[in-house]
Amino acid sequence: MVPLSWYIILSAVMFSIGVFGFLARRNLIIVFMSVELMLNSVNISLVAFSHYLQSMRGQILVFFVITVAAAEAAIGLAILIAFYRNNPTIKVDEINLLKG
Amino acid sequence: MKYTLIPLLPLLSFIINILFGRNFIKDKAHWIAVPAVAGSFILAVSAFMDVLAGNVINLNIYNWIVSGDFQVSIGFLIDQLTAIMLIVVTSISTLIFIYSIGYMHGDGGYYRFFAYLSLFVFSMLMLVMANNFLLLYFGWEAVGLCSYFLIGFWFHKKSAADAGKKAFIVNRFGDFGFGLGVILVFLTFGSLDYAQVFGNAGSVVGQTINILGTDYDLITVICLLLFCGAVGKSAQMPLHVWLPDAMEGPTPVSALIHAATMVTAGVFMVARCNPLFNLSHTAMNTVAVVGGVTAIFAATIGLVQNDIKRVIAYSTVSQLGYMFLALGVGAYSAGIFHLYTHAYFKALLFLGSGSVIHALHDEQNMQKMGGLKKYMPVTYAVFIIATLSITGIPGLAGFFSKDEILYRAYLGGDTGKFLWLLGTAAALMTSFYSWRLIFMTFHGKFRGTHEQEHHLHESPKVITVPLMFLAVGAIFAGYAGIPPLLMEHGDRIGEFLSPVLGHPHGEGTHAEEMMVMASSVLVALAGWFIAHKMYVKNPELPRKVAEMFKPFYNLLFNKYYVDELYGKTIVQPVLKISDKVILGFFDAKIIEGIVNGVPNLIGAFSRKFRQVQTGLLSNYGLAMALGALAIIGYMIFMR
Amino acid sequence: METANIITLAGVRLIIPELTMVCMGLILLLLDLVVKKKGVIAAVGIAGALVALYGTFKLFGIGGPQTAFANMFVLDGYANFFKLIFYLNIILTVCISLKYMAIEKASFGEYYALLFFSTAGMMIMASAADLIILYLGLELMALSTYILAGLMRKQPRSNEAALKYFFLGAFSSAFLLYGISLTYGLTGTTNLKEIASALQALNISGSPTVFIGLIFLIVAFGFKIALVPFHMWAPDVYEGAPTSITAFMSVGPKAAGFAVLGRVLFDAFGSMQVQWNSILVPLAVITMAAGSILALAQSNIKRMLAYSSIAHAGYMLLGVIAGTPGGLTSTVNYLMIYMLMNIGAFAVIIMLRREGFQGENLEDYMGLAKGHPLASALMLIFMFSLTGIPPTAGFIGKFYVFMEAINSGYTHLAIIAVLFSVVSAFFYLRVVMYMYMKDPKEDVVLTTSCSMNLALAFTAVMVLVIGIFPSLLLDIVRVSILG
Amino acid sequence: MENIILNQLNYPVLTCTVFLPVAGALLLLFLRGDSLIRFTTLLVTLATFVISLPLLTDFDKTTYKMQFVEKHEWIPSWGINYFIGIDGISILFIFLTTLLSILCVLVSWKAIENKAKEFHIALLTLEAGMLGVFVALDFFLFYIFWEAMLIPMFLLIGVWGGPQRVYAAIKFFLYTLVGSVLMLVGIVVLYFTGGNTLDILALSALQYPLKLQFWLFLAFFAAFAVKVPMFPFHTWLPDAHTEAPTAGSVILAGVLLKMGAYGFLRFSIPMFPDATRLFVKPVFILSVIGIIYGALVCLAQKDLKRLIAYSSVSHMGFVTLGIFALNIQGVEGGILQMVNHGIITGALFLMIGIIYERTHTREIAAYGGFATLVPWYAGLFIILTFASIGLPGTNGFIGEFLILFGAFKAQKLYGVLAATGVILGAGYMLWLYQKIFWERPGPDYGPSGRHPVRDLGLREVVTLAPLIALIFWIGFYPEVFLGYMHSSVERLLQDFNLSAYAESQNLMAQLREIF
Repeated sequence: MVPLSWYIILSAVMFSIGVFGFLARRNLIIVFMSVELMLNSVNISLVAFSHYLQSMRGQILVFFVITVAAAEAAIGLAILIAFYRNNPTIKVDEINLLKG
Repeated sequence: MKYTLIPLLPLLSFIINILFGRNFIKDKAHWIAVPAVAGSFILAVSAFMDVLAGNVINLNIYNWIVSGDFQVSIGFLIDQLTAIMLIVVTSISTLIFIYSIGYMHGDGGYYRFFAYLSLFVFSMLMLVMANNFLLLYFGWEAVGLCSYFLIGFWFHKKSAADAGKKAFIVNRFGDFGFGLGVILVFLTFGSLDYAQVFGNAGSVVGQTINILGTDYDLITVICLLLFCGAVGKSAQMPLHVWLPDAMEGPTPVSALIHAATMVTAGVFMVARCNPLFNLSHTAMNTVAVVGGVTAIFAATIGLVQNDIKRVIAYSTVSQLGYMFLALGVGAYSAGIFHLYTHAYFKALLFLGSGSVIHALHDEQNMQKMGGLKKYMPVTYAVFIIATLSITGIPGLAGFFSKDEILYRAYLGGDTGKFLWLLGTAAALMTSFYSWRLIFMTFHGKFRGTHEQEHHLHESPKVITVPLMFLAVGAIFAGYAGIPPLLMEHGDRIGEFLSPVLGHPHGEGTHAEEMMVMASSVLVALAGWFIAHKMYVKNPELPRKVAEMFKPFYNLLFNKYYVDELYGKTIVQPVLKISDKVILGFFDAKIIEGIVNGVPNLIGAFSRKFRQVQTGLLSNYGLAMALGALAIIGYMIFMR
Repeated sequence: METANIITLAGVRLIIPELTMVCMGLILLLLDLVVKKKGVIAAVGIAGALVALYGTFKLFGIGGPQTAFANMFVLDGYANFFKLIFYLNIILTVCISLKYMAIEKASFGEYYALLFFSTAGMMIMASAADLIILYLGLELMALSTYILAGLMRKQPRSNEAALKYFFLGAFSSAFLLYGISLTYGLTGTTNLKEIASALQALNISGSPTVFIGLIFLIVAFGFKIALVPFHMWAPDVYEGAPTSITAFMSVGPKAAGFAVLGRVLFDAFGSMQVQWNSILVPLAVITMAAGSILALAQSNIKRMLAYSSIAHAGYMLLGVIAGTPGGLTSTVNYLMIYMLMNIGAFAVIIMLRREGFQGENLEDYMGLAKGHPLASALMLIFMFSLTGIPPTAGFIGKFYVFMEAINSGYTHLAIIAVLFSVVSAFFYLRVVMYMYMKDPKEDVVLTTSCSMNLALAFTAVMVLVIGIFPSLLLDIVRVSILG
Repeated sequence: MENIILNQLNYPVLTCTVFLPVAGALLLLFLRGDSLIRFTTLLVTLATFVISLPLLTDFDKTTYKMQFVEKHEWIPSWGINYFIGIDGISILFIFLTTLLSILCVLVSWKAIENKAKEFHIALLTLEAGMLGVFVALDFFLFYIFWEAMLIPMFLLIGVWGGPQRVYAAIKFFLYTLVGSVLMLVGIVVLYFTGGNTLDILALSALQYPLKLQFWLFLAFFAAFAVKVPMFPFHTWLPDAHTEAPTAGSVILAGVLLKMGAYGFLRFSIPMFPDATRLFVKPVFILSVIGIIYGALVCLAQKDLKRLIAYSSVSHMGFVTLGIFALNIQGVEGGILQMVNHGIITGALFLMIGIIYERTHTREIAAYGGFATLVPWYAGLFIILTFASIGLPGTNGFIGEFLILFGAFKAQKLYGVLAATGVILGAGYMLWLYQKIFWERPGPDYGPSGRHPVRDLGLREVVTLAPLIALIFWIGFYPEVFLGYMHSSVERLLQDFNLSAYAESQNLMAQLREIF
């Protein structure tokens, strides 16, 4: 069977990809997806752990994460739309009204 | 109480005059001042009588400063020395006060003048009556203060203002040493009280003090420090520069402060400390040499000056030199004796010149005088008397005291002989410039403007009467100390002072004494002869002589360029450094630079680093990620 | 057996305050449909908050830490005191919001509801004894604040603030989760106490994976309390968000962040103090430095206060670094005081806001003292309090923190801190300078309301009273945290 | 505690003295109308002065102990008490503060038009702060007053000051703050080493290891040296003095500068005797530099107020010199000189303020011949001039002489060097006097000039009279003030000499122990 370390590595890689996406991509939507990717990488590791530890807590947390992520998505997109109304762009590097 | 009143009366007069003079008393000021000082004269006489009766008064009034083991009181010591000084100070003051009524008549600051003068008398009396060093120092500084006020009395004249300031600051140089001396005295003797200090004087012989690694004889150091004060106050070299300028003050001031009393404070102080000085050969010699050199040095300058008061001023410096010479060779009584006689004839000279200046409406240049004798006979007469007296013509006051000094010097070993030569040479010059003064002023024909000539007149009684009184003094004051040679036990003043000042050591033969006496008389006559030749017989001669020794003449005429020297080496550099270097560079650039630099630097940082905050989401995320990474790296690295 | 007491009345009793707050949120939402006058809503809200406060006090009376829901939820003095801060925070915020939100044309009912939800989140965080609860509370707080930050829909700055806050917040919570998962994986539990014991039992305090988990947690909390370098959202969001929310945010989430930070570091990772201290010390230093220095160059007062709040986070951290219960106490104490003076300062800023006048630039404060001596006097008090000059509460806060830091041997840190507090003094003074030492450009009109005045009076008085009689506060803090 | 005497009066005299001004300030909040405010403030300051008089009369000069002590629990959890009392060292400053405050109100009567209310509130709070510093016997209390004082002073300078006021105010605030916060750290360290107490007397009774003493001394030195100010830390002073309104300058020169030196006496010397021994030389050097440096700068000054400000640097150099001479004469001289400087320089600033109101210039060159225009003014000024020069008969002499005596006793060389300051002092003060009052008056200020100057008015004379009186009183009978300090100073030095630790080892050994 697959050893735990693989899952961990997988989740680590996914998390890193997520981080990279968050930092590198210029499209807000994709940036947001990267965040989701990070969350899911965490979910993987959580599930893996909970399986290997034979404890439910991990999976419970996963459910919560998924739920929260959904809420987050809703709010995030709402904010994004509100933003888009006033200045129609989703390019990360065009959003620097506030700085310094 | 009686003794306390002596200084208190003048102080009272000062307070009243200064507070109410301006609005109420105005030109009635002398109605307060003269009685006050006269009163203290009477009290002084009675004090003198008490001392004569043989009881020395030493009373402490109250503790002035108490700090730990340091204790000093305000108290009076009236012994023979003080008694003499009291008489000199109060008597001359009284006369000069009266004189001033006429001389200062109509001056805007009439009340101020009498106020300051009274304050001076108070201070001077405190100085001579003090029974400890600190109170002496008090009087010392206070008379300096008054001299500052009175020199700068006509303060709207820049020269007067400068002179006043100069006098005070130059004196500060001396007092700097004096003050340290006082401190050292306490640290050595654990007291500042004359009685205790002089009592234990012997106990510290041989002790040394370590200054910057080298050991010096303690007593010598103390004496020299104290002597610094004397040098400043009595205008000895090298601090003599302030006295000639002090002539900016009204003439009565010059007479009272810068001839008769204040400038002799140094002499008084050294005489007062004779128990200390006696213990240090070095100090004594220093005093003697400084005195001798100053005597001749000032006399040479006096030869060529044209300002009538400056001539007398230099003569004063020179005479003070004599006094120190006397002190230096251990003839304290002689020194005090000369102080006492000098007070009269020098005051007389000043007041006389004052009367002249008054007559010529503040003309002081002798080149513009001449032939005054027919206009102001009284002044002329007293001038002659004073000059005879100062030049040491037998029978007048100056003769006795000066002769005593020269004789004592002569007996004082090799240095003594040398000093005697200096003294005699100085005597020659003294006689010369004194007569030169007379001839230029009173003989020949008048060289001033016509309207001056038109107003020429003898001064009023209120001026001439004090002159006459002083003239009497200038003649007879000397009979207090007739040399034994001429009269057994003639030296009454010496005897009188001996309890305080002891007897001068060294005895000479009659022959020697004769020789000294004769020589001094001889040079006096020689001085008259030369002066007469140059200024009466053929008035062209002076210029010729001046031409002949041009550089030397200029050197003398410019007072050896001492003022210029000080200006170049001390005054300017200090001012320049403090302006350009300290204030301009160090304070403004370095210190301020640091104080303002640090904040500016931080501000610059701030402006620079705020650009890190680009406002871009990804950069913010990057910062976080890098931060996390950095911490992880740091932790791994740590282990 | 475990399932038996998961939900008991005893347990429910402990979360009454949280429930109250949530219910209040819902009630306000409904109320908003029927009542148009926002004043009423606010009043009801405040009443609710007071009820919750009362509840907390009752529970406070029980004494001794209590746990519920399988030790996931703990109610101890620590939690209760934080809740006290949160109540005051929300009440004051509501007080200063009323007129302001109207001016901003963003006076929606949900504004108040969201304030309550967010506060409920904070309260849950404060009581969380389990990483799961912690996460939920944190998200509840965060999600509501995202919206609040962006509530001024019409204003680009507000939008951008919300956007940035949201994205970075999500980013950070991902870190949090990753940290949680690692910890969970290594210790096999999410309960803080059990984590501690597991670290002991398995003796893995040294393992790098645990570090990384811990570090990720610290990163996430650091984000909430705006530690450098996780602070970058703060200036932008503070500047863009509605001022009342800025006030709310500058205290609430920060306090909650500290609550969980303290809880996690002390309860769970107490055995790794050496390690997490060696992380926090440099963080504290750069936080104080960046906060104090960057604030110097700001011309927008909200932004300036944002940086100042970053700097203050640095000072507060000293207490945690001290690593003793006393240290934690000093931090909590500081938070309470900071809440008072900071909201006070923002209240004054809000007063300057009026139709067509932002009143956010320092220049707008020129010569304020001429026209409005009282307002400027209050601002003066708050500014000096933020600087930490006695006799204001700010000094007490700083003093206590430095005291604890020095007590645990961090004297050098204290010296750095005081020096930076001097630097920070400069920009606080600048506000005073503008108010008192410059001449007014145009006369400023202040928009006041009685609720606003109440809030100002309360904060100002408290700042002074605590400054002069610190015991009033200290005793409460110490009793609640040191027991 | 055996070394305190609980308040021997039947009412809390110190508390009243300290907090009456605060009450007054609060009262002012509710008053309208400038003249009413002025009168109230005057009354309050007068009342404070009167209340503080029993301190002088009922003070027991025979004991070194703290007197009029009040001690109440304040912050029990930190073991901090409301603990106040005075001894022979602090009592004089109470007197000085209460007196000068009255004069400050008087001198501001006409000078302050705008924001009069705020001004007087600031003035009163400032007075309270200063009084508090001198009575506090608990470090926490002390520090609170010490810092709280900065706020009103900052406002006084910044709001009612001259053209450069903002710069000066912020400089003053930050500069002093840097020093104070370092002291704060020191205080906290003391708190823990002293067994969780900030009771100054208790802390003074303890012995600390040399290393600790060394660093603590430095921490406190930072605060005190800036306040004094000692030589390299002085540049806030000229700006603050020059820009502050007259009242501000008077308070600054009169009281604020004294706090540094007071701190040395109250804390540094008794608590860190061994470190003090180490620092005597450096402090001496700095003091002497300060004396001469300040004087030289004065010689080059063009600005009236700046000149007096720099002269303060010089005079305070004397004070620190005396204090660190660590013998009775030096210390007593130092304390007395602080009072003197407060009186003289305070009065000088009053004078400058008075003349500034007439001429509106501080340019020395713009003056001249004023002795003829304003004779009474000139008369008072000359008194102050000679007092600050240290002429015998004025208070300046007593202080300076004792200090020089002490310094000479302790370290001959420095005594001599410091004495040169006396010469320079005469130099710049007389130069100043000549430039302002002597020679011919300029056209502007004459009776027919553009703005003719009038002589002192009654209010101004009343303002100055007490100071002038004190100058001579102390000058001729210093015991009135010295008497208070004898036993306290003796005790201070006794305790200091008891800690003979440092004597035993040579410098290198100590340094090795420190680093």
